[in-house]
Amino acid sequence: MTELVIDTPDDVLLDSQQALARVYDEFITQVPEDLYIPPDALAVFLEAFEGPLDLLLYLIRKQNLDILDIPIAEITRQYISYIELMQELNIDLAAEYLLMAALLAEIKSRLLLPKPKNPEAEEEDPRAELIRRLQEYERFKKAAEDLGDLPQEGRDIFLTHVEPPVRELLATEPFVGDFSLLLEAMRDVLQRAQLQKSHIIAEEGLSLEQRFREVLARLASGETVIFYELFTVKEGRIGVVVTFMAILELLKQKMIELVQESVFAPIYVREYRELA
Amino acid sequence: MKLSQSLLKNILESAIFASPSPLSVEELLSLFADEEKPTRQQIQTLIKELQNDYATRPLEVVEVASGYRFQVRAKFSPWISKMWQDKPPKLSRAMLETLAIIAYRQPVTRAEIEAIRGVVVSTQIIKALFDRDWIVVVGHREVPGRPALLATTREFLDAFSLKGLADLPPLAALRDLDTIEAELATTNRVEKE
Amino acid sequence: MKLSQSLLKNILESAIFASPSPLSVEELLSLFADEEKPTRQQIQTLIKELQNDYATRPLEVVEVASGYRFQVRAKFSPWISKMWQDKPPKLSRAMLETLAIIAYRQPVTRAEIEAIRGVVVSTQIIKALFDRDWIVVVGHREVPGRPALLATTREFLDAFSLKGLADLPPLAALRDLDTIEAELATTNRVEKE
Repeated sequence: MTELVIDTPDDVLLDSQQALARVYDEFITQVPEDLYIPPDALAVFLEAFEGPLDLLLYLIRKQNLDILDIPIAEITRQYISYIELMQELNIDLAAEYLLMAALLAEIKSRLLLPKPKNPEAEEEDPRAELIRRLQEYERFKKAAEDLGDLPQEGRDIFLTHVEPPVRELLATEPFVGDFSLLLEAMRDVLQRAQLQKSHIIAEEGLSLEQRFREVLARLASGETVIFYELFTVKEGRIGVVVTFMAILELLKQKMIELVQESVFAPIYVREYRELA
Repeated sequence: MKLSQSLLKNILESAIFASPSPLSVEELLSLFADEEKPTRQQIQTLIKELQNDYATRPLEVVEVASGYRFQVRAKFSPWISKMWQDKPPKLSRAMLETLAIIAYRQPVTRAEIEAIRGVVVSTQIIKALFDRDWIVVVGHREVPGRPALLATTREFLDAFSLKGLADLPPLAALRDLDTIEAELATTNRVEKE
Repeated sequence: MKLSQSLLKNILESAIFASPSPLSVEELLSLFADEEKPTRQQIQTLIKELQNDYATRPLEVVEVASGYRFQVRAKFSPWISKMWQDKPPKLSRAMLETLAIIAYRQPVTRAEIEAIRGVVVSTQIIKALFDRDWIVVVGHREVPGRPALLATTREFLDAFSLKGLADLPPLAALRDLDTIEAELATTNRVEKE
């Protein structure tokens, strides 16, 4: 991580005495001194962090403090100043950052409460959970760095590509597999789609062209299908209409034909067959 | 700085090994910075030397239309071919997923596949599917750029032992795609990496 | 019929070269007919010999999680990497952190990863990891919602040249909570508003 510029060009900052931010009902008219970062850099600054734990670790490490030894009040003040400042500057802030601010404030207030005299009612130090999380996160942050330093295929390591021996069989050997492979792949896609709440898919209208192909595909193997089987009720009115239009158009183009044995008998649809 | 002949030869050898496709003299030249660049003549001489070095090895340096590559000598094919006999070529997950989406959603554009998978579909995958004759372009979507509409072929059906597209197991058995999409649309939120 | 040692070695060498993925001793054994099949011990000895043979060559035989493979020695990377116009995308910190948590904590759910990182894990990252075949779903945690349990694959180990999970760089030790509490008690007095 790059060290941030902490110069304080006062003239840039304080063209008026307007409050920059409000922290605990206290208006900040001056950007906290050791915090000042130009607004543009602030956005970059925030992007440099992987989340509130990362930002907190940075604040702690910057002061050469041990995680076990955090001066909660001071760190909380710094952290909240950052957050307020970023909000003030309309920098998009993930909800997690705000949650952490609330947590810090809570820890701070609990630390300020007088200790109960009764030692049996001893509570866990309110900082313990936060410290545990910070420590845990820091381990994995370090592990990620170690992982990133390992030689990587395609970046540091290049594999060899050697053509197999010439052999007619290889060229003609067909792929043998069954559909379960594909099905599994699709299941994975769907499973992940479920897993991933934020997947964005544009609404796709029902296209007539697509329906043509679907109807034709359905009949491609030469089978005869009962007319109503071509409709999917779930698609609602629009779906039914599109399918019907597709059938009409395909009939017109002589790509399919309808067969009915007698009046009121079921209507069958099949691929158009040229009469001999 | 000029590179020594032996370093030069080692670089050429490694490059031909590392390249997934044959390398031409031009391409080999492009690996070197201006001040270390050998001549075409030098490269050709060194490759000749390499070919001699490998004369007694199980591999050989062969020249094909697009350049040089290493190839296992034909005499080892009885053993090497077993690698392909026992198990069908393994298709990558990315390829299978792309294929599955084309099969179920055809005709479909590449952008639509990417929207469903949420990741860029590599050109290699699409090319590999074309190479196996598993997909074809059946038209173009009438939107800006006229993207190609992809669909599966009879060869695809054969490869997966399907009689027709109607044989595709209904997605509903897994879970209806449209339902999922609807759900996704509602939970859709902006997320950044 | 027994094969000569030198033919045996040539076959192993060609096979490892021709295979698109690393070959295990098992897979190498499967190339031979019953009557010519070497012992596992023989194969391992011959591969050791091969490794020695290549000691002065620009390539090396290395063992990774799924078996043996040839790779170009690192000293030639500066030239080889020029073959690819664009560098492989650098793995983002978010991706590496997610991967590290899955690797060290597997099997793990997405929520557990989020708990450690303190932020939502973007869908893009999970997808990208799936796409590289670096992670798989190995089951579901039996809690409401049955979240998928993620684990790393052999391909992940191969990509980072690791033989097994035990080869991962050691994870820093956690100081246990009791110690933390004790230390807190002593530092508490320093705390002042």
